[in-house]
Amino acid sequence: MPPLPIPEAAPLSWYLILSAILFVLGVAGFLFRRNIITVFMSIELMLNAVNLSFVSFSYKLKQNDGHIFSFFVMVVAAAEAAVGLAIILTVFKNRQTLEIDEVSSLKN
Amino acid sequence: MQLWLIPILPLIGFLLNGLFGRKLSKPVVSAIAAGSVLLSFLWVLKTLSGLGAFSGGLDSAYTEHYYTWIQSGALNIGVDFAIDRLTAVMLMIVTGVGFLIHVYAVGYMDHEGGFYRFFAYLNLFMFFMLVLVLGANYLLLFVGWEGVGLCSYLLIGFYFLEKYATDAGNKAFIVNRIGDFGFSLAVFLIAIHFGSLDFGKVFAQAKDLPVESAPGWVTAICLLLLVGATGKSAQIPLYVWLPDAMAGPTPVSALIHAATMVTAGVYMIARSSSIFLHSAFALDIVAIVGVTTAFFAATIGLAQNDIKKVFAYSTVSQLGYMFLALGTGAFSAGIFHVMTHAFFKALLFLGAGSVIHALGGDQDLRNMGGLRTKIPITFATLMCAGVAIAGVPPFSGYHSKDAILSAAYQHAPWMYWVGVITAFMTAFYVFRALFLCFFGEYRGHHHPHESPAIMWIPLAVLAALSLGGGYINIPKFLEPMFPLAEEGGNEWTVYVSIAAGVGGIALAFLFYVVAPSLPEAIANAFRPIYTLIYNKYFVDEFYDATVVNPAIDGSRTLLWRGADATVIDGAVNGIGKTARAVGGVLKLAQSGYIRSYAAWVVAGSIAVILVMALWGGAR
Amino acid sequence: MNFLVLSLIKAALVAFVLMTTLAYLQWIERKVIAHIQLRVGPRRVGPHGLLQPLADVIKLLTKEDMLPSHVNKVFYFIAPFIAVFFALIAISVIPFGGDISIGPIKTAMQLTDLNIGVLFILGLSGMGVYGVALAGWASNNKYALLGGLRSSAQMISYELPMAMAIAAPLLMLNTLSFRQLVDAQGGFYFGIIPRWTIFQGPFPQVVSFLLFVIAAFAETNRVPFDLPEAENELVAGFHTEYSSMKFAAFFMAEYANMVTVSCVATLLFLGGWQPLFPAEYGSKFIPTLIFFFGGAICLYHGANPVRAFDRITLPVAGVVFLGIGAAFLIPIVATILLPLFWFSAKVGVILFLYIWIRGTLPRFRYDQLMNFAWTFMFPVAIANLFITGLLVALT
Amino acid sequence: MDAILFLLFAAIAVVCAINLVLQSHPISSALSLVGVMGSLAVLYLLLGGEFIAMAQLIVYAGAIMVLFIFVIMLLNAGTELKTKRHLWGMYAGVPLLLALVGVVGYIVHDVLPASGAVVFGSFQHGNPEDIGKNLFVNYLLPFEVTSVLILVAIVGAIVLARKEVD
Repeated sequence: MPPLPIPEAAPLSWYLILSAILFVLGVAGFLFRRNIITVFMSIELMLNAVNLSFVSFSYKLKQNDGHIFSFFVMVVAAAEAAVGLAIILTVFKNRQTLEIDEVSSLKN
Repeated sequence: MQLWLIPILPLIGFLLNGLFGRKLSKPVVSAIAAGSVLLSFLWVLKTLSGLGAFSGGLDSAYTEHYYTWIQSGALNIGVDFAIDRLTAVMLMIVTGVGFLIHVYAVGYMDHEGGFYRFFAYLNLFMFFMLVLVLGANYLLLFVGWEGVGLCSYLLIGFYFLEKYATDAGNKAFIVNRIGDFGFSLAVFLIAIHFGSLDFGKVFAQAKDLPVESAPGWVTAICLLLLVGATGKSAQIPLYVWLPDAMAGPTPVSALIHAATMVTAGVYMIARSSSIFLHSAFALDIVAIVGVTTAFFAATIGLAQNDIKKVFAYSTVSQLGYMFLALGTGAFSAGIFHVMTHAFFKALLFLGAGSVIHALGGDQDLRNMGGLRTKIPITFATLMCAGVAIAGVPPFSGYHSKDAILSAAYQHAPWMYWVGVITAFMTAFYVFRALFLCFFGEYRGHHHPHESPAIMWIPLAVLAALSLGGGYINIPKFLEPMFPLAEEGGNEWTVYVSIAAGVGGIALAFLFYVVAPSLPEAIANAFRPIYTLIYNKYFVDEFYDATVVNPAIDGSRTLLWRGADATVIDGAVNGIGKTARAVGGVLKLAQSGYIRSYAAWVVAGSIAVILVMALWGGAR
Repeated sequence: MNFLVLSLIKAALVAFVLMTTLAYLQWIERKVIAHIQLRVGPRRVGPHGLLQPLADVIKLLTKEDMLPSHVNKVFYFIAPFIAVFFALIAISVIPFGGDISIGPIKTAMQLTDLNIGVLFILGLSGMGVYGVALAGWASNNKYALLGGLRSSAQMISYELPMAMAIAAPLLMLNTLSFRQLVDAQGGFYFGIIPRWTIFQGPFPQVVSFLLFVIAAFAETNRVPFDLPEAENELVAGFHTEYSSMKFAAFFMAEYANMVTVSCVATLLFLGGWQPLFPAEYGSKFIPTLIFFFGGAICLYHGANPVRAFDRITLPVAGVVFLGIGAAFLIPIVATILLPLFWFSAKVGVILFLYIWIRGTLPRFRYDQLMNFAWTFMFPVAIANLFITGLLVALT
Repeated sequence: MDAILFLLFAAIAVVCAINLVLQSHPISSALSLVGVMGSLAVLYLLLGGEFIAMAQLIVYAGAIMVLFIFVIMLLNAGTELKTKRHLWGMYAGVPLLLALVGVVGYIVHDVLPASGAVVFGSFQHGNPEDIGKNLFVNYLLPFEVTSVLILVAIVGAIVLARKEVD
């Protein structure tokens, strides 16, 4: 059989497409999962995808600003995780559930 | 020279007492309060001696610049303090008399609540007063001006549980607003026309103005300044707040409403003399205002039964004297009177306070009498004050009042005569009060007792000052700033004024010691006049009817119900209503499920990306 | 020579040494504790129980590997491997000495020199939590779960002071590669005081060294921080449900972590393979002396033995020691061995500290542990970092 | 070589991500997310971002995800029970998302042609030194702001999670 047409080095577009795929998977997780924690993790997944594209672009642009952006994204993600998990804990304490659809008091 | 130390020290006292006073013990509080003022008094002495003010130095102003406050275009206002002879006199009065009154207040307020609050306010007042005096430009002067107004408001309303006190405070504040309005307009005009607010620059330019046929705005500035002065120094037509201000504790009346703050107007006009000198008209107005105020207040003072009210009206009339002096161009005489008046009027109030203290808070002359044996020290000191204010030679009041009257005579004889009559009435009602208080037999019930030493020692000091203070030759001291008026040479004016004073005392003695029944008879004989005077010419009622009530009703109906309730609230509520209506429509899209929201977001973003892809936004 | 082959050889070497170390570390621990407690310790298997580790390994390997019911199988299996994997992989960035050249080959005594080695170690130590936490959770047992929770919380908490304590010396040496770190600590003040980080100006890092050691104890779940496996509260903590080789994996992970952390401490604070005092004062004869001394003792005791087999074992050991000592005298060998000696000496000291403390100190209570981390270690670490930064900035 | 590495770890990442979405138990999702992060860290290394890779390991995998797992254990969150109700979402959503991927991929291919191959080691500014310089020179203010943000987050978390003291 002929060898697979794999180039020596992966073009940058692959990285970006990978990040797109991961992002969309994150969206899917956000949309289709009902466990608050999983939803939250899907958000983290999206953030990671975005980080990947940041880093790829900074490779493309030959400057490390993208790295710094993704560093900031990480920091923000950390803060968000702290607060979000605290919120989840409180929600669980008050409602004994992690079902995201149970927590729909915003309605009306 | 560190001028800034002078006001800062009381400020520190204020901060300490205001912040931690609640926890500190009374001795500590009073030590901080009086001590800070004493320190700044000593610092004033050191500064003045350092500047050679006592040895004929300090002919020109000594200025210190701290930092630039406002820098806009040509206008450059800095926070800088200046000290010249006028300032020196005021500094001595404010810090010296202020210190004595602080000491007195320690004893007087001993049984009152809010001890630390009182002294914090008092120190704050000292700070602002010193800023007012030291400020080297109109803006700083204005800062101090407003600050003392604030403190006077706070202290008049010190017994904020009584309604009359708070009302009096509000009255003082509002009436002062009117004056301050004029003052601020004057400041603006000055800034416009002189391009600066620094005293030095302004007066230097003012000197170059043509003396006669000065442009109209000079007169405007002067009149506006006068408005401000009438507000602060309780002149017609804005004097009404001062008598009510007696609602405050007596030391306050002594310090703020007799010795220092109310003379701020005088100081300000004297300070602006080189502007006023270019507007003879404004000077005439000042003189007329002064003399009329003096006369009217004196007449009102004749019939008051509240001892503090009597002295309050006498304060007003004495201030009238000062304005008369200013108006007749004898600025130094005016400042001279400021000083002597500070001595004897402070003494009068403190003595009155001592009497009230002795009677456990009773202020009505009709409940006094025969106290001279019971509180001899107070009696003696008050007598000194009386002879001083009555202008009996050789005591202090005589010198200053004589200087004023002679100046008035050279300016316009009728003013002189009115002044003489006023002097007569002054002597009369002051001694009326004193005789009612100390002679005859005791008509009250409370058991009187002499005040503690901490109260009567200041009295004694002030008594000494008001007896001998006349020999501090202020006009001589101020000569480099205000050239002395040439001696009129007609001796008889002096004798007439002396005679007026002595006559007034004698009449009072006749009425209230020898034949106590006479005044009643006379009052009945001239019932309408008596009622008119007794009710202070119904001025308050007049103001209420003409100014106050219309203002209140107008603001209530027009501003509150009309503008605020309908227009503003209507707008706000209307916005709210519309928002709610719109939201009610949008609400239908809100399932409350986070994931549905997210789905919408995703759909939207997909649409955007599609558009970008197909119509080449991305390329 | 080919890079790959070289790396493979080095990897094999390091792996072999490391494994042996782990095994014998445990033997040493048992011995030392025994002597602290006035016991003799293992001495059945082999002379002075020297073959005990071997016996243990055989035992653990041959024991029945039982799988409790109600466990979440996947994670139950994965957990020990995660633990041991991240524990062992850390050694790959640790340098044991400078560059050496054997014949034509010139290489570094290190598997790989990352320019972010320190961060790498930090990351791995962070990942190490998963093993414990998952083990605790997967084995579906409340003791184990508590152990897992405790360990994850404890590790998260102590990673901060640890990172801070590491950051301080990094500020002074300003590099992240272990090799350069050690090079930056070479040389001596006044020709005698070594420029190790704990002695180095502008701010000798004694405080952060102590902080690091304490945090390291907590990271490796050792006494006095061995809450996750507090046997008297939690049976055996997170590895209650584990037996045989999986249990051994956790065991190995723990000891490997100990070794790694000791190496890091040595490299960061104790100047890696830099000698204690300069060579011109004869530092290169120290190992010779030590080994000769040990050999002499062995020979003496062999000469008049207390026990029967001492007549054989001790002379052998003595001869071996003398041989090693002599080896240090050969210049070529010495260049290779001296750094190794100093490095392992320092690491050994820290490991002995571990064991010593285990024999000495009681265990914290859990809340005390957390309070200690957050209210003492963390502020002190921050203060130390701040002062260091200030001084570094000033000088 | 690079391409193989990329494909390997990209595959791992995608598989883990899919696993995240499909797994019914939070712990499994969390671990697969850790897998994604690990492989992303390797990809960062390929892209020459050593520092960011390590930060990814330490911050994301080492701290945040541990926090997640910690909370999951603490709440002992069970598996999600299946309901029919979100099936329509599946039917509607999956094609939509696939369309999204397709569009993005198309755009990317359009915008940057396959020429720009990523060669390991060709990007040299990812080391901590350069990052630090850039971070503390050009991005100082954002850095400070994020530190404040962290502080706020800490306080908020404490306030949210503390026991109600009545």
